Amino acid sequence: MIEVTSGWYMSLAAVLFSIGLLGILVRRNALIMFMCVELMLNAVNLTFVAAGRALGSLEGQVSVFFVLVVAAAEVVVGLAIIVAIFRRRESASVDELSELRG
Amino acid sequence: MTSELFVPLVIVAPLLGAVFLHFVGRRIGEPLAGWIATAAIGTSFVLGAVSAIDFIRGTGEHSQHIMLWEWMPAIGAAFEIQWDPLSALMTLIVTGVGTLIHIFAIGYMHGDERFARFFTYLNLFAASMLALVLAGNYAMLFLGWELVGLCSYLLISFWYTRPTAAAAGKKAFIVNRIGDFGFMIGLMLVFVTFGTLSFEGIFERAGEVLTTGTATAIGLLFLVGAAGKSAQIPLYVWLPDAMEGPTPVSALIHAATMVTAGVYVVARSAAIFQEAPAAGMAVATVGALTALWAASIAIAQTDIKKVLAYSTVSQLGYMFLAVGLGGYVAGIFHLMTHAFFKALLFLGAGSVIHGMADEQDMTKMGGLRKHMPVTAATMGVATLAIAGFPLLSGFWSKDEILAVAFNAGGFASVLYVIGLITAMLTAFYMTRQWVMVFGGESRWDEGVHPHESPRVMTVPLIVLAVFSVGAGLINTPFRLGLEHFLEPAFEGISLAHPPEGIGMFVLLAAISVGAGLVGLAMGGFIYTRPREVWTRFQAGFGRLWEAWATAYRVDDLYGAALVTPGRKVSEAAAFRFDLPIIDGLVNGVGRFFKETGSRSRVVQTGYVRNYGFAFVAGLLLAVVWLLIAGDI
Amino acid sequence: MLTWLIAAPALAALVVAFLPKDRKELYLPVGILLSFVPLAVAGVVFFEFQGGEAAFQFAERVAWYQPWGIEWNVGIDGISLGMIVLTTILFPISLAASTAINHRVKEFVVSVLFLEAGLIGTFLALDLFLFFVFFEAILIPMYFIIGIWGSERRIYAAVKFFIYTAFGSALMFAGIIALAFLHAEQTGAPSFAYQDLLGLDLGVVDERLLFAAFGLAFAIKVPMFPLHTWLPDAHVEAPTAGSVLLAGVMLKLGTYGLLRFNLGLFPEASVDAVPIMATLAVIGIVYGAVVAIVQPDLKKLVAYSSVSHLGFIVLGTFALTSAGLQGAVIQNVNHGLTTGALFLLVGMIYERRHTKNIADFGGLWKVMPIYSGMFLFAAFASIGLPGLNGFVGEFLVLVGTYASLPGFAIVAASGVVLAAIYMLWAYERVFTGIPDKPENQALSDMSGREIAIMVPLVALILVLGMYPQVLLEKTEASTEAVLDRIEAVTDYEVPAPGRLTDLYIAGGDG
Amino acid sequence: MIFAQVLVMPDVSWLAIAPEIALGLGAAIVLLVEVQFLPPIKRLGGLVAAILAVAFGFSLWQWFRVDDLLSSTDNAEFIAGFLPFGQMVVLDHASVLARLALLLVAALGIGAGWQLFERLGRRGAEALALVLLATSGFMLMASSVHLMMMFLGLEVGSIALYVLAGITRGRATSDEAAIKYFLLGSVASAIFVYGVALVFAGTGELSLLGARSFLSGTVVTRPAVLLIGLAMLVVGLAFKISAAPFHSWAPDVYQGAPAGIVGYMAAAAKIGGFAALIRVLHTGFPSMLDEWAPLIAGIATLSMVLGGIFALVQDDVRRLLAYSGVAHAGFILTGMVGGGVGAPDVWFYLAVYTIQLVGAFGVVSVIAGGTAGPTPIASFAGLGKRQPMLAVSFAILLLGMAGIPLTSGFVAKFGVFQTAWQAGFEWLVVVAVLASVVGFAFYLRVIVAMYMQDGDGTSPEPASPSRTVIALTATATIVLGLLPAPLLDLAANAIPL
Amino acid sequence: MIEVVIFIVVGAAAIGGALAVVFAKNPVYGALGLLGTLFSLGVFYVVNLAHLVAAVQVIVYAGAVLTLFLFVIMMIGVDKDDDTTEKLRFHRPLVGGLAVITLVVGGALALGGRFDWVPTVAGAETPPNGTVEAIAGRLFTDWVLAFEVTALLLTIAAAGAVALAYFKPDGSEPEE
Repeated sequence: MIEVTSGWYMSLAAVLFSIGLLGILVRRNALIMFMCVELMLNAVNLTFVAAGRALGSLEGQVSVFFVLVVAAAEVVVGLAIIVAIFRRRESASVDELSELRG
Repeated sequence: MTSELFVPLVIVAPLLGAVFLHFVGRRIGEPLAGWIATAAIGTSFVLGAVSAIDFIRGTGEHSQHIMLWEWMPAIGAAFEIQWDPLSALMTLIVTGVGTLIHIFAIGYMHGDERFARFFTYLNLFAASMLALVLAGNYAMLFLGWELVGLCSYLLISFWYTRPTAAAAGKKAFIVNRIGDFGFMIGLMLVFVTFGTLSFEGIFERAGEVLTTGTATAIGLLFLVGAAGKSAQIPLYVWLPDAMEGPTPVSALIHAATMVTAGVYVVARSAAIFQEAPAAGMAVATVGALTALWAASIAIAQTDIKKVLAYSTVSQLGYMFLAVGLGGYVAGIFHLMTHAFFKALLFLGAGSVIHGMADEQDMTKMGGLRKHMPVTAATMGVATLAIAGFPLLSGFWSKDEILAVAFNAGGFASVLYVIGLITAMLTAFYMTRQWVMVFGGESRWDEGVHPHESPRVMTVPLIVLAVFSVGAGLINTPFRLGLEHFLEPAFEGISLAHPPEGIGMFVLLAAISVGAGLVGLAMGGFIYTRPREVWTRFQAGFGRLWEAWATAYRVDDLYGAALVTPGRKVSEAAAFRFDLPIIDGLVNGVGRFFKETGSRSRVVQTGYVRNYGFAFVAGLLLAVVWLLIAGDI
Repeated sequence: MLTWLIAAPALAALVVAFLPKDRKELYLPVGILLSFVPLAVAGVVFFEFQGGEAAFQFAERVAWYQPWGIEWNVGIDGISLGMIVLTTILFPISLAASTAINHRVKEFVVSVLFLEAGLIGTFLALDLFLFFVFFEAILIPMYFIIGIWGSERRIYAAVKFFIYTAFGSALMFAGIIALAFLHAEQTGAPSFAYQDLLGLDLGVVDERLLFAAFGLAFAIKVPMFPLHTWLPDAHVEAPTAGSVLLAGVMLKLGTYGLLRFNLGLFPEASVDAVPIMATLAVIGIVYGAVVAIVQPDLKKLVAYSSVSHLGFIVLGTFALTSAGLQGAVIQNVNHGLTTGALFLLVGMIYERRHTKNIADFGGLWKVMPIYSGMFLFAAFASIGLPGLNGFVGEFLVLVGTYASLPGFAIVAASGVVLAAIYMLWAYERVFTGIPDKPENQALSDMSGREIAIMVPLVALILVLGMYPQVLLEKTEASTEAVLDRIEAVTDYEVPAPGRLTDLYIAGGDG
Repeated sequence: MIFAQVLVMPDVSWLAIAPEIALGLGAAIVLLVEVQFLPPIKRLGGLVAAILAVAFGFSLWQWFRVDDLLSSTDNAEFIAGFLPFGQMVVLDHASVLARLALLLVAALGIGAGWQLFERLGRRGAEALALVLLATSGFMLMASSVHLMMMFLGLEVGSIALYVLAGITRGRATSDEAAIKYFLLGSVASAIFVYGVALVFAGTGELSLLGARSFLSGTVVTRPAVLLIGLAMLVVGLAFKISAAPFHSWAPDVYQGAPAGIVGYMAAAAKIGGFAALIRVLHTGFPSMLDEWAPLIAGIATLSMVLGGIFALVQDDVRRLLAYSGVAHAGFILTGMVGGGVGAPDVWFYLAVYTIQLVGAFGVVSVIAGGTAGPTPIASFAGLGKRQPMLAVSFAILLLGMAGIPLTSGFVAKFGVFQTAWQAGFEWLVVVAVLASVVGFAFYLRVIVAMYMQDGDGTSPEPASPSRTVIALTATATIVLGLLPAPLLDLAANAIPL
Repeated sequence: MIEVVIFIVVGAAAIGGALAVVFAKNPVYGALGLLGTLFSLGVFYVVNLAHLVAAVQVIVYAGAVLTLFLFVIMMIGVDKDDDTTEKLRFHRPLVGGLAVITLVVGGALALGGRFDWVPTVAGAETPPNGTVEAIAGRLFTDWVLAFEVTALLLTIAAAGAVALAYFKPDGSEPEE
């Protein structure tokens, strides 16, 4: 009888986190990259919840709220930046923002 | 003790003269500057003579050490005077001949714009030379040794606007330095062997401390130094060039005094050479070979001073032959007589040059005896003296050397034969010179009006001529005055002597006088004839004469073998090695970092995902690292 | 006393820095005047100094930051005494020789005075941390001196000088930390005090590594072959005062450091390192001289000659004999005087002709007799003419070296011959002959000021040449103490000349 | 049932968070005053200065309070004062020192970049408020002993900095800086918080103290999760302190962001990041020193080498300073390989470096005219002649950063090096001393330009707050180089819990 | 058993959604993928007894945050597909390399058997029940400071958004 342990969830979270990272590495649309960050944060949340269950601790779930708040704040600022850029250059591709290098 | 006060003053007097003239000489001008210089060295002579009275009388101590002040106590170096008969004799020669030459120079340098400066240097030289001969340890001796080199440099290149003069001065100093290289190593060896450089500490213990090996090493190293200073094979090449200097300089430094310093050092170090017969034999051999070698070159020279220069080299060879064989008295004796007649010859030559308006080529002279009678006569005396004409000074001293060589037997017999040949050659080239200058018909250039030199020049000539004639009498087989005088200085040294007995003396004297007369006759016979005769005579020697005339091209050889390659090495080191390789490496390191930076800065592409890549790669690395460190 | 000696130039620099802007003509005179203060203090120290004592005198020790064990720890002994005197003498002279500096005079004077404070501090510091502070800090003013007031390639030279020497000292810094750490391990508290560190028991490996770390720093500073290439560049580009101070004092930090720290702190490793150090020193002597011969630039020639002369100092140091050490100590001073004099003279001709190229000159003797005489004097001092100071040092070094390393001494002695070659050849080309170049014909001879600058140097060259006891009697106890310690700590035996005979003769028959 | 649950309030220590409160309230006041009264920016500046002063006063009070607490015998009082709020934050010397440093940096940073705030017009108030908020965030980060608390502090600080980076909207480079900083920063935050989650999974604790006691009481047989989590925490913080290879944002952001604020951004993030890093490693995982010390050493090496080499070839002073910041991160990390014993040295280094950094960017800001203009090295040419005081100050600051003796930078370097040596990382010290030589090379380039090259450019006169800040920081660099003892003594107390 | 099924089905959805985020050329599809993932995670939260978290996940994340995303996407323009060709020559292979290393490390950990997700600790037998009361009990006691700090965060977000994105109606800068 296979039982789903919290390890399963955490493994899934790890996969999701990795996918998120992969997205950062291969995409150049700021919005998509930002969504990938959200993906990573969600993976973290899943880890928190699953670990909390396995450990019998509520702290994991509480932490999720804070991650959520942070994510929300980031979204606000991040989207503001993206909007500000878009208003000037009509593109969300960060590749066009590569004057600073070397 | 008067000598304790006087002897230091012997050095101080000319030094003061030099300092005084250095600062005010230009202002007091000609001829006062010259007279002041003369007074300074004359004072030295008087002081020296007074102090030496005890030695002459044979009373009092025979060796005195006068400590002035410490110099480098760690190696036993101090300003310290050793006053014994040997140094006294040298002092008297230096100051005596020096005084005469000073007087002569007042006339000779007449009109030179740096008249006072010339006497500054001369006085400085006198002081240095006196420091050399009066030194009580090798360090101070070396001080004098080098300072006379400096003065030689200054005086040779006195007419510095002549490139040849400047080059000659430099050459003299550098060649001397090469000799000093050996001398210095010798001194180091002396120091490690004895723990001091003081004569007192060395000579007293030489017998017990030295092994033959060490003594030989020291002796040979001293020979190198002496060969440099006294212009022996292979380091004699500077002396002929040194004739670029004013003639009084040639007389004083490059004939009478400085160049004999090598002989003096060997004599002074007799206690060391005593332990090293091989080194002594090396000295003698070098001397004999040099004597012959230089004499052969002298035969074919046409420059009046070059003849005398090679002659000096040759005569110094005699002295080396003597001291090398242990005939210190003979060597010093010849040193003294040579000082007189060679100084006289140079001064005479100077007088001729002066009278001929700076002409030095003998082929353009001739018949000067009518115009310059005093010069001709005095030079004639000197020529006879050096040729070993019986009863003149050169006869006694040269014969003693040859006799010593003969008496030493063995290999020295070969040296004796060489000396004999040299004696013949000497007579030949000196006669040749006298005849070419004063005899025969005049061959002057247009517009030359020879005239006798002023009194201030001729008087020293006459005085020197007197000594050239008579000085030999102080040490004859019949009355060994000099030997007795010097004996205290060579205490514990077994001196080499001529064979005993009047019969032997007469026999040997006859042989050498015969050799001399042959040379004299040949020279007189050929060079009184018209020019074509000489040419035919010279042509008879074919290439050999050519070799002699060009001094065997030794200068060219040295140039090709040492100077040019040396310069090439230096250039290679500087421009092929130092700049591109060593410095290149340094700059290369700097460039490497910059290059690395410039090349790798493209990594920073400006693309976020690219940064993310570095980020994630670093993360992975950190994770793996920790996992490995945590031993998972 | 010593604190004031260090502080005096620094305070002087501040005074000059706060001089009003509109009194530009005052900067240099005030600087020169104030630079006599340290000279006076140094004079007092010199005459009060007790010759027979090996211990540090006038010592002062105040904690700087206790937990790290760093201290304000200064003192003077025979080894540093000469350097202090040399330093304080050369500074007024180089300032006085800087009238040609015509822009940013204030900054120049301030830099020079700070440099003096740093140099004095370096020679007096007995706390290794403090020593390093000064050792490194002096790079800054010198860097500015070369970089701002130098000639065309000054920036290249300044940066090279800075980076090269800083690189050298980097590892020494690590070494200093290591020493303090070892002290903490062995006694419980870290200490950088030279006096304390002498008592450390270093393992063989540590000691060798530390020797190497310190040695590298000093070898670059000296500079020893093959680490010398910054020197010609720095010298050629630096203004006169810079060259004088660089050659006169700064290079001595290297030799001083080797003697004080490498020999003092790492005796065992020093004894082991003798072959390497002596070899490099001898190579430096010969190589520097050989390269100097063909240098087309007068300053470069003198610079390479410094490489050669400093080789003697290093050789004397690592000869590990009394004569060698004494020679090294006094040669430190001597070289500062002679090379200082030479650089001053080259500077004077450069001010007149704006070239240092030997080929541009010729026949100067005719037009500038006093100058030529001075140059000749300095050149002969540099060649090592007995009676002048250069000889005393080199001869002591050579004789001392022969006692322990005869082969090295023999090769080194050839440097004396080569010195004559490069100096006299250069002299011949510059001064003798007829002044055939029109721009050389109208040159003015030395002015009164210039003569006044040279006179003290000339006098000292003579005094030290004729009566080096002035200095030697004060240094002897200290150099002996170094040797005594080496003998006490290692199985090395200082050779006593006079006892040994045949050891020094290859194939001797004894 | 629902209401039967009794909520036990945690220990509350107002003093422990008084500076943060002051700043938070202050930020709110600034924003409200701005909206309500539209005062001239100078007034707001005064207000901000007052707020910072109040916070500074609280922090000083805290410092002495900590001494009292440490000497107190009452355990309950001690816990209540020392670890208030459910043991989420700690009131120890380390946290107070961080506060003091941050407040100082904030004050100096605002002063140095004052021109920028003036030019921002009405948005200047927002910028000021954001500086205050960011400061409070980093303060919390430095004082937290709870990973989620630390994460929150980190985010408060970071998000404020993202905004500040993009606050001059006119320039493309500013946008670019903001978006790059934001994206990479978010990724770093995500990685950090994933690390928190993994540590939570691995130990069951979010509190660092809890984690420590867990690790000391339990033998973790399979600590892989914990180790990965720790690595992620380190990486997340390494990003903040711009250690290689997590540094790539720094040059772009430093160059693109408005010059007036970069100094503060860089300095505050470094202080916060290092404070947190010490906290995590020393408070949370001292037992795993053997595992993480080599990792830190590796990052330090990479930072010093890469930072140095890249800085060598930069043409823009801001990029140069950014890469040098990377190298400095490496140097500071060098002081951490020995664990908590190195904390005083790290603190000292941080303090002097951030002061220098703010001062240096003050100069850059003057040259760049306060905003995001380019600042090539060439624009500094001849500065020594044009503005001698500015040039001297900048030279001192640069030399201080280079670590030339007689500047504070040297003492700081010495401190971290000797700590590392004592910790047995001799090789790291050797690498570090060599890397500092490379450092000389690039700092000298700027000095060369200022003093040894002639420039015809003109540069504006610095505003008086900038001038004061630049002079102060330069003076501090010298004074702390000569008399480092007071600050060192202060830092010596600051070994975190 | 039912949990296994849920895990597999919902987990597949989550991963699918995530992959859509990464690889969808059109941002809208990406956003929808993210939505799928978020919902899936909500399901997992429920399974893990985190009821409040699940609710908040759906309401805040899926509801608010994602809406905001979609809004911005719309504003920027839906019709544009992203250009996904890679300009950097070595980038993709390098990223692939990283992926491979990650897989290898992960695989080694998973298969090596020397890996525990969580240690055994006391009290783990009773999984926590994430009710509103329970969560609130934590939030308002020990976490109260953190809770307050979120206020700072939101202030920053508000102030920041205004500072960055507020333009006058005519699109010009407020003032510069």
